[in-house]
Amino acid sequence: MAKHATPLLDQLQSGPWPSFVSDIKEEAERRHKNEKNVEYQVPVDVCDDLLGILELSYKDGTTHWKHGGIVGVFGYGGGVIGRYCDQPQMFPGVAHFHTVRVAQPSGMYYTSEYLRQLCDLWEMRGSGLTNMHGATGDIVLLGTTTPQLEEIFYELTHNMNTDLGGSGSNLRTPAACLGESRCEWACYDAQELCHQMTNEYQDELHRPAFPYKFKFKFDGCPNGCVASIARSDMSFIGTWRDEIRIDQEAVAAYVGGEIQPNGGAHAGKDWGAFDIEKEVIDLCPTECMWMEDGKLKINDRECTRCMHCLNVMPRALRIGNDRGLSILVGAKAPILDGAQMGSLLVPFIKVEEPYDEIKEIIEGIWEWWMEEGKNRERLGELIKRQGLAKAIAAVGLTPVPQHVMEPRHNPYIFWKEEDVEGGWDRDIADYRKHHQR
Amino acid sequence: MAKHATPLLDQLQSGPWPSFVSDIKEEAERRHKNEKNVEYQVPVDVCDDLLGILELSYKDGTTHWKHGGIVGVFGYGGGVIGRYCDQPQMFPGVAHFHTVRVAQPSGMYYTSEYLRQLCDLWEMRGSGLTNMHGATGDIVLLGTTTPQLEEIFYELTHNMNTDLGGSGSNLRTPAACLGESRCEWACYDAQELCHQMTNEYQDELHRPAFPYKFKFKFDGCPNGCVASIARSDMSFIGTWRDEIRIDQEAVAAYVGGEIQPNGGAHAGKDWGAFDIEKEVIDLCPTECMWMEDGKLKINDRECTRCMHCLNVMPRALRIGNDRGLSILVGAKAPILDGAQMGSLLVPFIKVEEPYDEIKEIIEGIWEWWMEEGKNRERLGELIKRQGLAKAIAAVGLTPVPQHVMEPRHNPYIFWKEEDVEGGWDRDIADYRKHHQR
Amino acid sequence: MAFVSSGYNPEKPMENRITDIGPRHFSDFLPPVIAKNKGTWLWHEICEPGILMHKAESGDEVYTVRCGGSRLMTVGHIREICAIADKFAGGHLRFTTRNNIEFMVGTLDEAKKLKEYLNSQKQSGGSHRFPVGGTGAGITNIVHTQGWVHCHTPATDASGTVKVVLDELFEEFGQMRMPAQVRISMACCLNMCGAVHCSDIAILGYHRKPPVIDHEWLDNLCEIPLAVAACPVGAIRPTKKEIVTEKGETKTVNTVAIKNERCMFCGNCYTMCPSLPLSDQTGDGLVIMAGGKVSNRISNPKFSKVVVAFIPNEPPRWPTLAKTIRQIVEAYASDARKYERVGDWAERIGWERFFEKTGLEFSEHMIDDFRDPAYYTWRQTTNFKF
Amino acid sequence: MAFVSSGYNPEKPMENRITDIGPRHFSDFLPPVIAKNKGTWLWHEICEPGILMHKAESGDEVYTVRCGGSRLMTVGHIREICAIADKFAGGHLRFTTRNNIEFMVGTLDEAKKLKEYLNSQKQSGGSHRFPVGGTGAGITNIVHTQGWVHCHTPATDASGTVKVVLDELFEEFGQMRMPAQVRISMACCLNMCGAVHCSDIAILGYHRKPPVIDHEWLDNLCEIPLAVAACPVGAIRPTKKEIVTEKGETKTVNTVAIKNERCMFCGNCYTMCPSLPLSDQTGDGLVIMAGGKVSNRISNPKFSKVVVAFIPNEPPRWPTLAKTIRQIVEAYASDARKYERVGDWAERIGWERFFEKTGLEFSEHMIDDFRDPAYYTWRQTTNFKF
Ligand code: SRM
Ligand code: SRM
Ligand code: SRM
Ligand code: SRM
Ligand code: SF4
Ligand code: SF4
Ligand code: SF4
Ligand code: SF4
Ligand code: SF4
Ligand code: SF4
Ligand code: SF4
Ligand code: SF4
Repeated sequence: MAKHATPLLDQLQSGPWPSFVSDIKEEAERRHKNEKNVEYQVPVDVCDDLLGILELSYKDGTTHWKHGGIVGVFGYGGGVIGRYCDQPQMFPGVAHFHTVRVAQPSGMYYTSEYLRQLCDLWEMRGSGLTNMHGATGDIVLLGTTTPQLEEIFYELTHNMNTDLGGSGSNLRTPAACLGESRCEWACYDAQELCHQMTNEYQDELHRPAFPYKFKFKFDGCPNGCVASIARSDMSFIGTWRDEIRIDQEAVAAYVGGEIQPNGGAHAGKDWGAFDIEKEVIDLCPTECMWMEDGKLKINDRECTRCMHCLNVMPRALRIGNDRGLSILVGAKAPILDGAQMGSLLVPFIKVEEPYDEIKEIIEGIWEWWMEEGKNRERLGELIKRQGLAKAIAAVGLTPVPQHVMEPRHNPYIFWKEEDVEGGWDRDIADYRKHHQR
Repeated sequence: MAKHATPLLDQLQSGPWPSFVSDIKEEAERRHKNEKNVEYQVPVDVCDDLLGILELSYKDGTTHWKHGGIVGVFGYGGGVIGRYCDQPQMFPGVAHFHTVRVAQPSGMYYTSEYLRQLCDLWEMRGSGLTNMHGATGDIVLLGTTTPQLEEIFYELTHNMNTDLGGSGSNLRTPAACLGESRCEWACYDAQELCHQMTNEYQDELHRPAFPYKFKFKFDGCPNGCVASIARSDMSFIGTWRDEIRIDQEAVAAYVGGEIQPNGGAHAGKDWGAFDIEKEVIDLCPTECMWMEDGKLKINDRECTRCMHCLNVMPRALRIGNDRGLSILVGAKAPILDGAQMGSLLVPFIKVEEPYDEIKEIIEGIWEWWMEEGKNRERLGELIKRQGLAKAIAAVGLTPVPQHVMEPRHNPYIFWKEEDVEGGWDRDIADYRKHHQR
Repeated sequence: MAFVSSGYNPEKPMENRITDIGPRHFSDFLPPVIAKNKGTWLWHEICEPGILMHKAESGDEVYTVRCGGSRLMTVGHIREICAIADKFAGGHLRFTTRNNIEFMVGTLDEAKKLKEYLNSQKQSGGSHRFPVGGTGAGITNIVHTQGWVHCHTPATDASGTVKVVLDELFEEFGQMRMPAQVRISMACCLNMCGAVHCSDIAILGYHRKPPVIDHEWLDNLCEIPLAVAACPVGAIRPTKKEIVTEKGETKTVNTVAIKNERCMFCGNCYTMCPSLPLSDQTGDGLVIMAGGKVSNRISNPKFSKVVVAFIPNEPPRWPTLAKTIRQIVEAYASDARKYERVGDWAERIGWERFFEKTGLEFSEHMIDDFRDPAYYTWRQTTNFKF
Repeated sequence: MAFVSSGYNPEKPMENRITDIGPRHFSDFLPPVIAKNKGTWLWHEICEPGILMHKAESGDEVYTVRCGGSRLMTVGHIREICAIADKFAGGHLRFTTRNNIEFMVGTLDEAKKLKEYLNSQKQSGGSHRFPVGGTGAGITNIVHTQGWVHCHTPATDASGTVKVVLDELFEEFGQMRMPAQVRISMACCLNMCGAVHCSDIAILGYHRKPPVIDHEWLDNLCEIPLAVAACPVGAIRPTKKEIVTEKGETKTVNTVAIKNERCMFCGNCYTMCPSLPLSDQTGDGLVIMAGGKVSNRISNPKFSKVVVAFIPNEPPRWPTLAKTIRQIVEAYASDARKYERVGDWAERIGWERFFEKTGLEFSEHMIDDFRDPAYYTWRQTTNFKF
């Protein structure tokens, strides 16, 4: 018999999609049974109480979690989100219910061995509830008590060779798409760069020194499978600057219907026979493709590497050989001034160990932001406030038309005094000599 | 011998385009000769001094006109721009150099008789210099003295049945394209509506009661030959809501090359044979046209009446029969907050005497603007400040998707208290009953 | 229960301390075929919904089976995943950026067997445990946030709303009949932890009542200047107020005053100050946004637009929400062109047609009025459809 | 010279006063064929540059001959126009919305004769008096403003800059070899009296020095609060200052202080207060904008964009200005597609290519930094051309 009746939540046990309610109920039962005799370090009925408090929210339509206090591990300014419920008497099992953010391996590949270690740890020292993964990319361990934090950290670092992730005004846990590990379009090793930058900047990740949070995300190509352009202060997106490689035989095979377009992604509906004109050439946003003598031609100079043609014909078209990445800056959620996507800062940069050029860009931006940014001002907001040109200057680049979709349409140019012949210091008496009042 | 040496201006007498310098010099000479024995009411050397002061500007790169004082005719708060030069000793002829704005006939057709009357008046009572026409649309008479203002007004009203135009925080002189008088695309009689609205609102035009200037412009169709969408607080643009009328024989004639596309507008270069697919169907922004059995078909429901196909084939395609106009509001130049184009307020309204529905819209907008607008706040700025929805409400319309290019992408919806169940008045004690601190 | 030490010594926190080691290097986890062929993949194809094949230069092939699940998962559930990995996939697996689970196997046959196995697993309540799908031009997992399960600012629940929408769209997860991929995201408040602002369809928790002020405690629990500065619309100012305390005393406190009619319910003040809670049973609910995207394919990334200004919270199954999203999906599926994302479709047909075809109602709330950029979303042309 | 009364009696201003009569009704002025066929026109064609033919339902045809001229014209010039109207066009004429002059005649033959006549008229300095053209896909008259001829705020001259640009482009006025119409506009300060903000090419007078403050007089000539309020960027504040007057006295005055580094030279303060002049020989000059349009044809109306941040004033013939505009026109003429306006062309090829093809230099000054909307002009995509 469940500790709390949850008639509302129970209704979420129906329907085909996996039910988190069923899962938590099963876990609650497992905890009570405790077949492995785990020495639970947090209340055994933590899952029951979680369901109980959630049921209450379902009933009264409001959350029952209070603002988190500041809890964490020694020497780190992040990695744990404190959380307390506002009805501890009713739900003592979740009176403390802190989150631990654990650094995920770049690309989120795991062995069952590693995950089981994590499960053992979390079963004993936490609620047994997780998010795989948090929206930033962390392994999110949901619900533990303050005394357990150092223990968890100790076990993670000592037994699992794994660190905490970020929270607070820190570098947040970076994330990457799977990139070269399993994707033909990766223009650089997104996983590796993500890992390297994470490790390079461990200090920034663990010890708050920034005006606000800061996120890195690494997309191997403009398809954006880790959505970096939408949600990272600094977004690294793979690209190339030479020619798309064309296999004309494969093109012919697509045209001949021997290969399914777009890797078969549209197989669930009959869209008719593949039509290269309609489906590729006409949809190319720059109109830089055409057929000539049965061969596909691309004017690569006009191509913006939007990926469409490669997506449609992965067996015929391949990314170029001169690869690197573009860096965009400032993406963020809407608080305070409205959402931003990343704005192009570095059109192209090579990705070469030891990544010095990339680090220079990162550090140039940070220096500027730490100098100029106000408390709780995201990079994007600083860029909006001071102008993109300032960000470009901060990393020592020259403004190019690539930086904009279009030049300004207002003529409100802020000239600097040093750019104007004769300076700004003028004497009204001189002026009045030629212009009476 | 000219009164002032003008070596710089003289260089503007070369080159093929008509030279205002030559023209003014010729006028200066005519004035001195005074063959008709005109009793000049302003200095005979006004043109010489104008050239003199202009030469000075060409030399020192700055203007020599001072802020205008407030001059005008009795009972009117506009129609005259006061102007004084800042070197009256050197150029006494233009010491006073006020502009008189004269209401132009809608569409700017004239008889030589009328213009000669105007010339006689202005030769005697002014500098003889004009702008045909000012950027707003007025006949602009450039340069007279204060004592002449009432005289000019008297002659205009008594002898020419013509009034002054607008200036100041008034309705400004409305203007129209030539519309039905000579254009096949006029969807309403722009000249007539312009004239009627000008006369209906003479009080608003002559007596400042607005927060700032206010402009009407009337375009007969979306081609926009009077640029109303760019420069009128209220822009009236003709349109229709039924079908484009198609003459299939004429279509065939275009296809067959018998008729030049676009009325021959591109005759100066060989663009090759007319290709209806490339030049019309593929360029239709809504993709709502196609050829079927040699006939041109239009899905009029999807047509946005952009005019392209009609422009290209004026002999084959004609505007629909159910005509009216769209009203857009808020266009203005960049001071203070950046330029605006008109935003759609009324998608469609019929143009029928006595224009009561149109007047209701105008007056609804004015009422709102006069209530809410700050001093020197253009309508467009008020709309930006309070939101387009307020303008829509002010004229009693219901918001429709036509009002926007896209819905808001920020979720910052300003709900009103009355829309929210239970209102906003809440008791913290109640809240704390369910949510401990 | 007895405290069990990990080895950590609270007396000497620095003893043996290991810090700043970051995550494990991913190469510890890659399946052998992935490690071997990394960086040399040639092409891929989707063999059937939920099964991807990648071909390497070496000639190697790897078959990936993808299955969905609720992101909020227990260690018991993870152990089951591990067991499947061990049984079918050499002990390896991965999670996708949209919280799906992927197992990699060597042949199509193995993949099909695994798919069958996964699809056969049910939970105690009868729901699927590991439904296979989420590939290609279909509807994959909904990324989401904490909601009432763990956060202090939500206007709705995350896991619950996602469950009901995915129940509604379940068959789309397992097939690929959409014109293009449809990415649905959920965030339970305006902080928008995720990419809700750039999703084909987004579900967003939204407050509609200004904060209620806990005058008695505010000055103790918050820094007033921070609370004041937090408000993006300047609706908050510091003030003094005479109050009757819970104990019945009359006293004058430092607190804040809020101009309610300026408030846009963003909750940023509450983030800074726990004495300004917003949440309310009738005030809170959902906004639906649509037409956003992240990829650069054909068109540039786009923001999602508000297409439904408010849907009340209807726990536990939010029927209006589920129905409305179905409506959008169906209109899109039947009208959009191949490769056309929701936003591209709306722009091609015009947003006036989007509302017509989806049957959603337009209202003033969808007309942008947030700061200067609002102007650029109004219609500065006569080009519109009746 | 003796004062001649019009009949107005200053003692009794209301005596016989006629007010609020508005303009003459246009029907007083329409040529008979226009009056007769008004509202029943069927189609038109451009017979040759500068000659339009309109066909009415009645079968009537009217031939319009259009000629250019400087908008700043004398009564002597107008009388000549009248003489031509009398001689060729039944005493009727009209002005276009771009300051051209149109005469309407009955046959193509008359029109051609008139064209020939007009093209043969020269001014004393040798310039054309009535060049025929300005139709179709060519370059018509440049609309402009007052400049140094009559206004108190210009940063350049209007009539002069227009004259030199039209000299440079003269042959384009008389032919139709452009991909579409090219509308050039000129405004001598940021007040932009005209549609410079929506023109294919726009010439704009621009100050680059903050106002110089006439402290001694400011409080007498201006209302300080209005001057302060006028500044859109809040660069002006009221202050007191000790000054030495022109007469040598030391005195403390109420005046304003300006944060120069915030100023964007808009001149709005000067509009409100004559004691804050901006104009300066080396500071002032020109900005070139491009890519705007007004018509709704194919694409929506668009704003012009800044493509040259500064060209110095080079009176009397502004050679750099003329050359730069020629550069833009030539790049456009040789690269754009038929029917493609300058802005549509730039958008199709990308602004990065616009700068390449026109040979104009890009600089930080073209990156928008004016308020929130600036963000929307930056590049939020990886879709760009190298
Ligand atoms: C756990 C997580 C949601 C989830 O369920 O996955 C989360 C949870 C919270 N986020 Fe977030 N954010 C999470 C990813 C994001 C993302 C997505 C991302 O990182 O890719 C965003 C959007 C991108 C961005 O950073 O802008 C995001 C934008 C925010 C914001 C708005 C920031 C802004 O500048 O607009 C806040 C508010 C704030 O910082 O005060 C916020 C604040 C919060 C807080 C700390 C609540 C608060 O107001 O202090 C939440 C704690 C919830 C809890 O009790 O656990 N969270 N947050 C995500 C982190 C898990 C992880 O580490 O993997
Ligand atoms: C004469 C004229 C220019 C011309 O050479 O044609 C003109 C001349 C002046 N305009 Fe204008 N404007 C003229 C049409 C315009 C237009 C075009 C239009 O009306 O279609 C505009 C842009 C549309 C608009 O209204 O926004 C225009 C936008 C301005 C502005 C900016 C207003 C704004 O809200 O951004 C100002 C500044 C102001 O109002 O303080 C201004 C101010 C002025 C002043 C009064 C100067 C001032 O700062 O007080 C100029 C007087 C010049 C003089 O000495 O004669 N003028 N002004 C035009 C009126 C002639 C006529 O009546 O036909
Ligand atoms: C596994 C994953 C990356 C990872 O590191 O985990 C992934 C993997 C692939 N993506 Fe992705 N994408 C993944 C998230 C994304 C995201 C991010 C998101 O949705 O949050 C995006 C951006 C979404 C957006 O634009 O809003 C994304 C946009 C694409 C696109 C662009 C599609 C488009 O029409 O715009 C492609 C190209 C295509 O589908 O042809 C693509 C293609 C692919 C390919 C075909 C790449 C390849 O050659 O292997 C992979 C299989 C696609 C499939 O499932 O049909 N992937 N892909 C992610 C799986 C998510 C899931 O479980 O459903
Ligand atoms: C006479 C005039 C109206 C008036 O009341 O005075 C006029 C008359 C005609 N316009 Fe216009 N337009 C006139 C100013 C305009 C303007 C306003 C402006 O330039 O300031 C515009 C908007 C410009 C813009 O978009 O920036 C304008 C945009 C058009 C268009 C749209 C062209 C386009 O490609 O976007 C057409 C259609 C066409 O050309 O096929 C058009 C077409 C026409 C037609 C063919 C209409 C007709 O059937 O008679 C007339 C002859 C065009 C020609 O000259 O080739 N007219 N036309 C104006 C002549 C100005 C001049 O002297 O050069
Ligand atoms: S972003 Fe590009 S490289 Fe990375 S997984 Fe997606 S398609 Fe592959
Ligand atoms: S990547 Fe995009 S822009 Fe480049 S050729 Fe392919 S479809 Fe065209
Ligand atoms: S706006 Fe339309 S109706 Fe008016 S003249 Fe131009 S084309 Fe004709
Ligand atoms: S008017 Fe424009 S939208 Fe309508 S059919 Fe013609 S080209 Fe298409
Ligand atoms: S979206 Fe809001 S409520 Fe949901 S987890 Fe993020 S901060 Fe909390
Ligand atoms: S909810 Fe947002 S808008 Fe409302 S008072 Fe708080 S910070 Fe201001
Ligand atoms: S643009 Fe400026 S300087 Fe030129 S006439 Fe208008 S207000 Fe005067
Ligand atoms: S010129 Fe404009 S920005 Fe500069 S001080 Fe004056 S009003 Fe302010």
